[in-house]
Amino acid sequence: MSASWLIRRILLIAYTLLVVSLLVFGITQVLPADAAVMLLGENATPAALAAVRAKLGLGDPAWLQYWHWLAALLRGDFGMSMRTGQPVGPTMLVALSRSLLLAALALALMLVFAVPLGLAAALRRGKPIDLAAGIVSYLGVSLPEFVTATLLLLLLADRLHWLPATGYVPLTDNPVDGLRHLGLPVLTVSLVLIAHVSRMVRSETIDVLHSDYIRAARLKGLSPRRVLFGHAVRNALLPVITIVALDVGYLLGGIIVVEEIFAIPGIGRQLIVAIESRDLPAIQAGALIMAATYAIANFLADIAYALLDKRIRYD
Amino acid sequence: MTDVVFRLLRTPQGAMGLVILVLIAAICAIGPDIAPVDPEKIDFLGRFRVPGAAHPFGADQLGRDVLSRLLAGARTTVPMAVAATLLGTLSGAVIGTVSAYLGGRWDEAIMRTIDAVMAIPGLLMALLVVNTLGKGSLNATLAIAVAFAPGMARVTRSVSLAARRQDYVSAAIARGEGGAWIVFREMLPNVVAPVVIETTIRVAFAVALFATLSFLGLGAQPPASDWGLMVAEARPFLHQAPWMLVAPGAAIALTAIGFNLLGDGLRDALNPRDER
Amino acid sequence: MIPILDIDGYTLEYRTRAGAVRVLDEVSLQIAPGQVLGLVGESGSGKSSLAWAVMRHLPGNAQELSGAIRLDGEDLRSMGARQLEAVRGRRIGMVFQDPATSLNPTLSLGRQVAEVLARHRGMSAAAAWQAGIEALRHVDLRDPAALMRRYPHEVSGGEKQRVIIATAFACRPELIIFDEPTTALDVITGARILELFRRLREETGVAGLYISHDLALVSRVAERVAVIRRGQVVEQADARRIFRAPTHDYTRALVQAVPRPERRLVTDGPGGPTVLAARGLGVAYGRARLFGGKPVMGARGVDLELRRGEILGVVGESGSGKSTLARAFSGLARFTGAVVFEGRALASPRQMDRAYRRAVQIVFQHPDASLNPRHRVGALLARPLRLYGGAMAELPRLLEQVRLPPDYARRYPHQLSGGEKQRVAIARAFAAKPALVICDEITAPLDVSVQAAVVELLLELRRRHGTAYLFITHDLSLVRQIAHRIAVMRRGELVDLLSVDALGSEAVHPYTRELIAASPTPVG
Amino acid sequence: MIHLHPTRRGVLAAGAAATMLPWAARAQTAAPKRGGTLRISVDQAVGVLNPLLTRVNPEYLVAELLYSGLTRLAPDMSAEPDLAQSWAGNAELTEWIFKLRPGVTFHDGSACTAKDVVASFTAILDPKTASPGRNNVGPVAQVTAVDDTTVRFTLKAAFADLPVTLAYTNAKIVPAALVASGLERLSRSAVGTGPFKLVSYEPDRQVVVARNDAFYDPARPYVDRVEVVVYPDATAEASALISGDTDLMSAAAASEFARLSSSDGVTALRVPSGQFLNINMGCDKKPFSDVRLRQALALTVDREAMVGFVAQGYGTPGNDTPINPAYRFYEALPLRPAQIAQAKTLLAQAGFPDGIDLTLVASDTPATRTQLGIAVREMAKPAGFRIDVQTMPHATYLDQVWKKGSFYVGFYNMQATADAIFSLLYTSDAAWNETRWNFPEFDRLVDEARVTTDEAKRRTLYGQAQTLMHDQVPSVIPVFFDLLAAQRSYVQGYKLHPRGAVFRLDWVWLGTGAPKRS
Repeated sequence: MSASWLIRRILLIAYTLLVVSLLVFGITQVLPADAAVMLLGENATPAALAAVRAKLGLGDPAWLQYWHWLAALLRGDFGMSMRTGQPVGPTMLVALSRSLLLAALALALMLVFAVPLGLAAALRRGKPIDLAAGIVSYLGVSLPEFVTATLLLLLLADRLHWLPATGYVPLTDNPVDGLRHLGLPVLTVSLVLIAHVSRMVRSETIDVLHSDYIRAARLKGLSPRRVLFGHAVRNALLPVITIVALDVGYLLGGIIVVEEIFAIPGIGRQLIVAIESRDLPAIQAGALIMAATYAIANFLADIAYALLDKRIRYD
Repeated sequence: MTDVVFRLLRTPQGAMGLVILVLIAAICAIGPDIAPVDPEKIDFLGRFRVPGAAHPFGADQLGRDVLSRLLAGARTTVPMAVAATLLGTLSGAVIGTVSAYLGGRWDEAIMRTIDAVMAIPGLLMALLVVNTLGKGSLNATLAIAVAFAPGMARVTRSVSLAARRQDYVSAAIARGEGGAWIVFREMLPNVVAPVVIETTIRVAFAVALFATLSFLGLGAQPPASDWGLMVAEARPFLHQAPWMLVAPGAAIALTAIGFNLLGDGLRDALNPRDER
Repeated sequence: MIPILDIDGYTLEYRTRAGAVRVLDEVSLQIAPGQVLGLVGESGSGKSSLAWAVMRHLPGNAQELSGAIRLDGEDLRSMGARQLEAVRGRRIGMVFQDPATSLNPTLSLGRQVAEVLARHRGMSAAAAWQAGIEALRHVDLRDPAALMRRYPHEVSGGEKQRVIIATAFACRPELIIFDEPTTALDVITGARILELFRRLREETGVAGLYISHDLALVSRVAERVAVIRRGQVVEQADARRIFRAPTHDYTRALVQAVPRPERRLVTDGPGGPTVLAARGLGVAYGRARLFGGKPVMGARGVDLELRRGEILGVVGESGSGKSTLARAFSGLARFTGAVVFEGRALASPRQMDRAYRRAVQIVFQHPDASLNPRHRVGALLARPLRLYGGAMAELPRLLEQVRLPPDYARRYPHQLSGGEKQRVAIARAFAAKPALVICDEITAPLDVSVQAAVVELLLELRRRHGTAYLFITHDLSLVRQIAHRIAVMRRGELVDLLSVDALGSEAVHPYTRELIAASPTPVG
Repeated sequence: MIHLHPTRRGVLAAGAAATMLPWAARAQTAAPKRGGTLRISVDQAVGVLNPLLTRVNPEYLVAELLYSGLTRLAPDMSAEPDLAQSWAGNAELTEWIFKLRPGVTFHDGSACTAKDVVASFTAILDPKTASPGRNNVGPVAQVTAVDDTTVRFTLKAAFADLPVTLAYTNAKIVPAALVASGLERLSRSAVGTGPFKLVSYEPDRQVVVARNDAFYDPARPYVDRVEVVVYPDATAEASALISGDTDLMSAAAASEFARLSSSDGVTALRVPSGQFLNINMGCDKKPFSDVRLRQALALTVDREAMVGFVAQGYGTPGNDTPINPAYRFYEALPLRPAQIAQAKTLLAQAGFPDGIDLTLVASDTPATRTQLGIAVREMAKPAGFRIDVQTMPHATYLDQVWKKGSFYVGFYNMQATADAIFSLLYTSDAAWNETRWNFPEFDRLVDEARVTTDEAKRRTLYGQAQTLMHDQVPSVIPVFFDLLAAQRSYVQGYKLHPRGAVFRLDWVWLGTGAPKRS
């Protein structure tokens, strides 16, 4: 990992954000109806609309609005929400921190289940456990999250009363209650991830188990256990890092639905509300922060990969 | 072509996937005609009717026959998902192939931009597009296509680059073949297989994504009998009439599984060197 | 005396969808203590299956029908998994074909050496590490302590193979199985590995089973040689004798096929006008990137020329730039300097017109890659005819010319054997009626007997059409049989360009001399 | 000058003291217990904190906790004292005097006087503020302070309902100093005179308020703290109440009501309301300018069935007027039955013997708009109506269709008075003249009723107005919704208010069995 690689990688993130900012700004410009209409709702009179539009700066030409927005952005100012009148940046970042907590827990849960499941399926290829894992993962990737979320809610909250149905309690308020409230959303999100990643682990493991060096390790007289855990698992899991980083994109998307259902005030729900209410600064900030999260996650994955896999050298 | 089907049938996943999809295709073709009742006919007394002789899959909140809606809805649900995927694939494939063909700085610039676009989660992209264009199946199709295109561009580019590096392409260049021949006759036939496989699997995602858009109120609009919309409409009545959700949910899952299986089967069947 | 390894009437089949395939048929072999047995066969002969059978590492569809495999009198076949673990690596060591894939890329070399010692000799981790350093030192690796901490991708192929050998010898086994240990290595590196093996053998007196497709090489390392064909051992004899007096027809054909520098296959001299020349040719590789990136040199300052009907051999290790040269000549790489064709100096691939493309044809190393898998043979051959003019009616003749039946035109490449595929590639090159054919390692993936036939075919085509060849290879013995002149490349530069007769003289570059010394020539 | 207290019984009296309110006395069977935390769930974000700008029920709820108005709306839709202790109008009903409660302070400790009332109403009436209250507080021309505790409202026209319309959700009193500085502060913090003070505000998650010890009524509020939590998913929200995570849900979806009713420890709440869905037709343009076409459509609708389809049975049939039994001046006309044959005839007479193709626009919020569209489409089919239902996002609907379109689904909360709903939607000068019906006779009836104080006479006038609407059908009003909610059984003193936008949580207390919440 050379300094020039790092610089290039950071430039790429900047480029990503520039493209995303242009794209999102462009889309927000052509969204039908504007924030003034949504703000005033059924009480909008032309005079009131004009007043609000002037206050929100919606009258300026698009390029000027973009420039003002970008300039403010570089100063760390994302603007004010048209809906609530609160500064968008802090709101979105707080929301992001909640989504990231949800995502991190889901990833952790995914690793706990997906890896053993994938390994077991690979080792017992064609056996009942492999088939069962296959069916589960087909279902996992096929069912939309809102269906899995509903089924889980029905089972774990309504029938068994194991987990609270909805709501969000900050961990700082009450860690136990906070975690319990995250239970259902984390399960929902991780289910899809488990389905996807366990398949990847399975196929990677099968590939690795067929490799020459695993054969060589076996022929050195190492026990099957040692071959598996000393040689195979590590190599099978390395490519999964990249997959997981790419899944962050899915994760952030899937979180949108899950946050809506389980009332997690994360960035996904902020975005839905922002889009519905045409809260342009919030849409722009939210999308940009999501894209930045994705880009940074991939950057970190690259670094992690390089640290764990000695073959990779970035220069 | 026939030998591909033959080989496909010999892989267990391919055979199963094909059977499921042929069934679904048949429903798409004749579903509306064999629907026992008008799928939009409302029936005040029949609301939330439990599955039984009159309604094999029960009735919904307006007393409409779930089975009939399911049969009629196949014609919009599945072709829409396929169309969205094809559209996304096609545009992605064009971008990817062009990028791979141009190479050099152009390739770099295109791919970096594609990477940047991919940083916006697919669902968010779809949400933005649908809100811009207005709701409805057609716009949802476009939105999903837009959400799929960058990923497909990436896949196509990488297989195109792999194909471009093959010696048969070198041989063609050394022979003095024109660009069109190289792209269409040498590269494309070898690029198609992986792209087809990827496309097949993405149809499954598209079905789920459509349903999610419908859940968020942005996909197909009532009174359409689109499966995703049926699931979305059934969700509030889950405690009251679970069959409303079970039938279309199972149909979506089955379709998605069918396409997934077919994709996995094709992966094996479309490998020309794997002749055993 | 009990043989170390005693294979007795061993028969093995693989169950496939098409039915049972017999891989080994009543094979009986003995290796006495301290003896090395060479097992020679072409691809598909069953030689590797035999090694897996000895290691008790057979695929799931294998079925052992009869016979016994005894190690020092103990029947390996009746051993349980636990017992076998104690045999593998401890009593039988194994060295594999490709050192690049046989070492776990994510573990340090030291760990991979030390784990065997810890496993079989019950050493503590620290002691195993120390013993590992000693083991590496013993195989002539420099600074073994530092090497232990490095990863496979950080060392050369030769070093990797030495590490594997050190691992195989670490537990002082009774038997070592070598499965083509030098095939994936450069000639010079391979020769040094063989030397190492010879030395270790002398020191430890270990018995060995040496598997190879290369009869010449085997005859230099083994006392006895067994020739295996389609699962049957057709001849087994003393290494010297098998070369001088092969008894079986197949053995005889194999011996015949081994290239011998002293047996020239081309007798006429080069003549006629210059077909193609390179003037200060250089090629740079590199990827254009949005943010940074710099080019790498593939070849530089190469001057050479080819006359009509001349065979110019180009030798050098992998990465020496010999294939780069081929890519420049066939317009696949941008170059500096000039390619001179029919008196015109061409400065870039763009200037290579149709006449040039027709005159200069290339055949690639792997026919699997160079024949588009989605086109039928007929379509593949028809293309140059369409491009450069020629009647479709020529198709059967083109196939017949490379000794393939005309109905092959309807087949897809994957329905052909490796040798047949390479013939199709050659036929395609000759469909253009070229003045020069660039052969880029075209015999490397082929079995010896097939290789000989392909070379013979090339020479016949040359006789018929007066074609010149730029013959790129790592096989010095082969090139000495057919080339008029030899170009030696090293690190992108042409270090020697001399007549084949001058190879033995004192005036050659030291590197060339090293190459000659490393080339395996059969004993006898 | 007469004193007016417009209750259903039409008692003419000065406003009673707050502690003697009839409803409050009725609701309490045991002595209220003080203390505890009430957790109430709402289904939408509390996006707007500024009480002059609130637009949706959760925002009204929070505004009500933090602010007071001059009057507040009792469950029987009468005005009861809030900051104003008593009021009186002049004989012509063009001028009203409100006497303020003395010694009231804002949350920041400053005194609340007539000056603040004047400033608040000036802001509400200023178009630049864009307060929804501007159209709804009545025909107020000017507000002046007579002295520190007396405010005079001068009206543009005679108006009998002013004390009720002043209880409008946006008519809250804020400090004059904040009005002068531009009201910006009120979008982040709250300075009111309400029963609770703002503790924390997070628009999309939770709003927490704590007891205001300086509230003008020393007895109320009963609970120490209220947490308003935002649960946008109806199923999850109901599950949270059932599991005891919340104490009260402000509104329950019809699809969850049966489940809530049958759950242990949960009391489901239901009250008939004037909330309705309608199909608006542009009466100013073809084809809906033809009354026969409108009548034909009205005749296709099976109203009893519609209650089932759209309200899941939790509602009452509508008779094409916005007034139902929940209003004081309801006129019981015979319910219009579905008569397809007659509808066909009318349609033919209107010039469409072969049927007619129409596009009915429905916004996506709430989803019942679309349900209504689909049901009407099917019901009208046999009569020759071929209706295409087009759903669109609410923002787009507001921007492009609402008040402009000629065939779309409307949705309205109950208003406090008949006049409010008529002059909001159906008179020629209506704030939201959706149908452009512009019927002079109707305008005259409504105007006359507005200045009439005689109860019986008003009833006659409003009855005539309803009959007129029923015959003319400017919009098809097929169904009224019951308001649905649910609470844990230990919650005491909560009564579901038919207006929908009124909650009165200061009357709520926690009985035995309530969980301890910290």
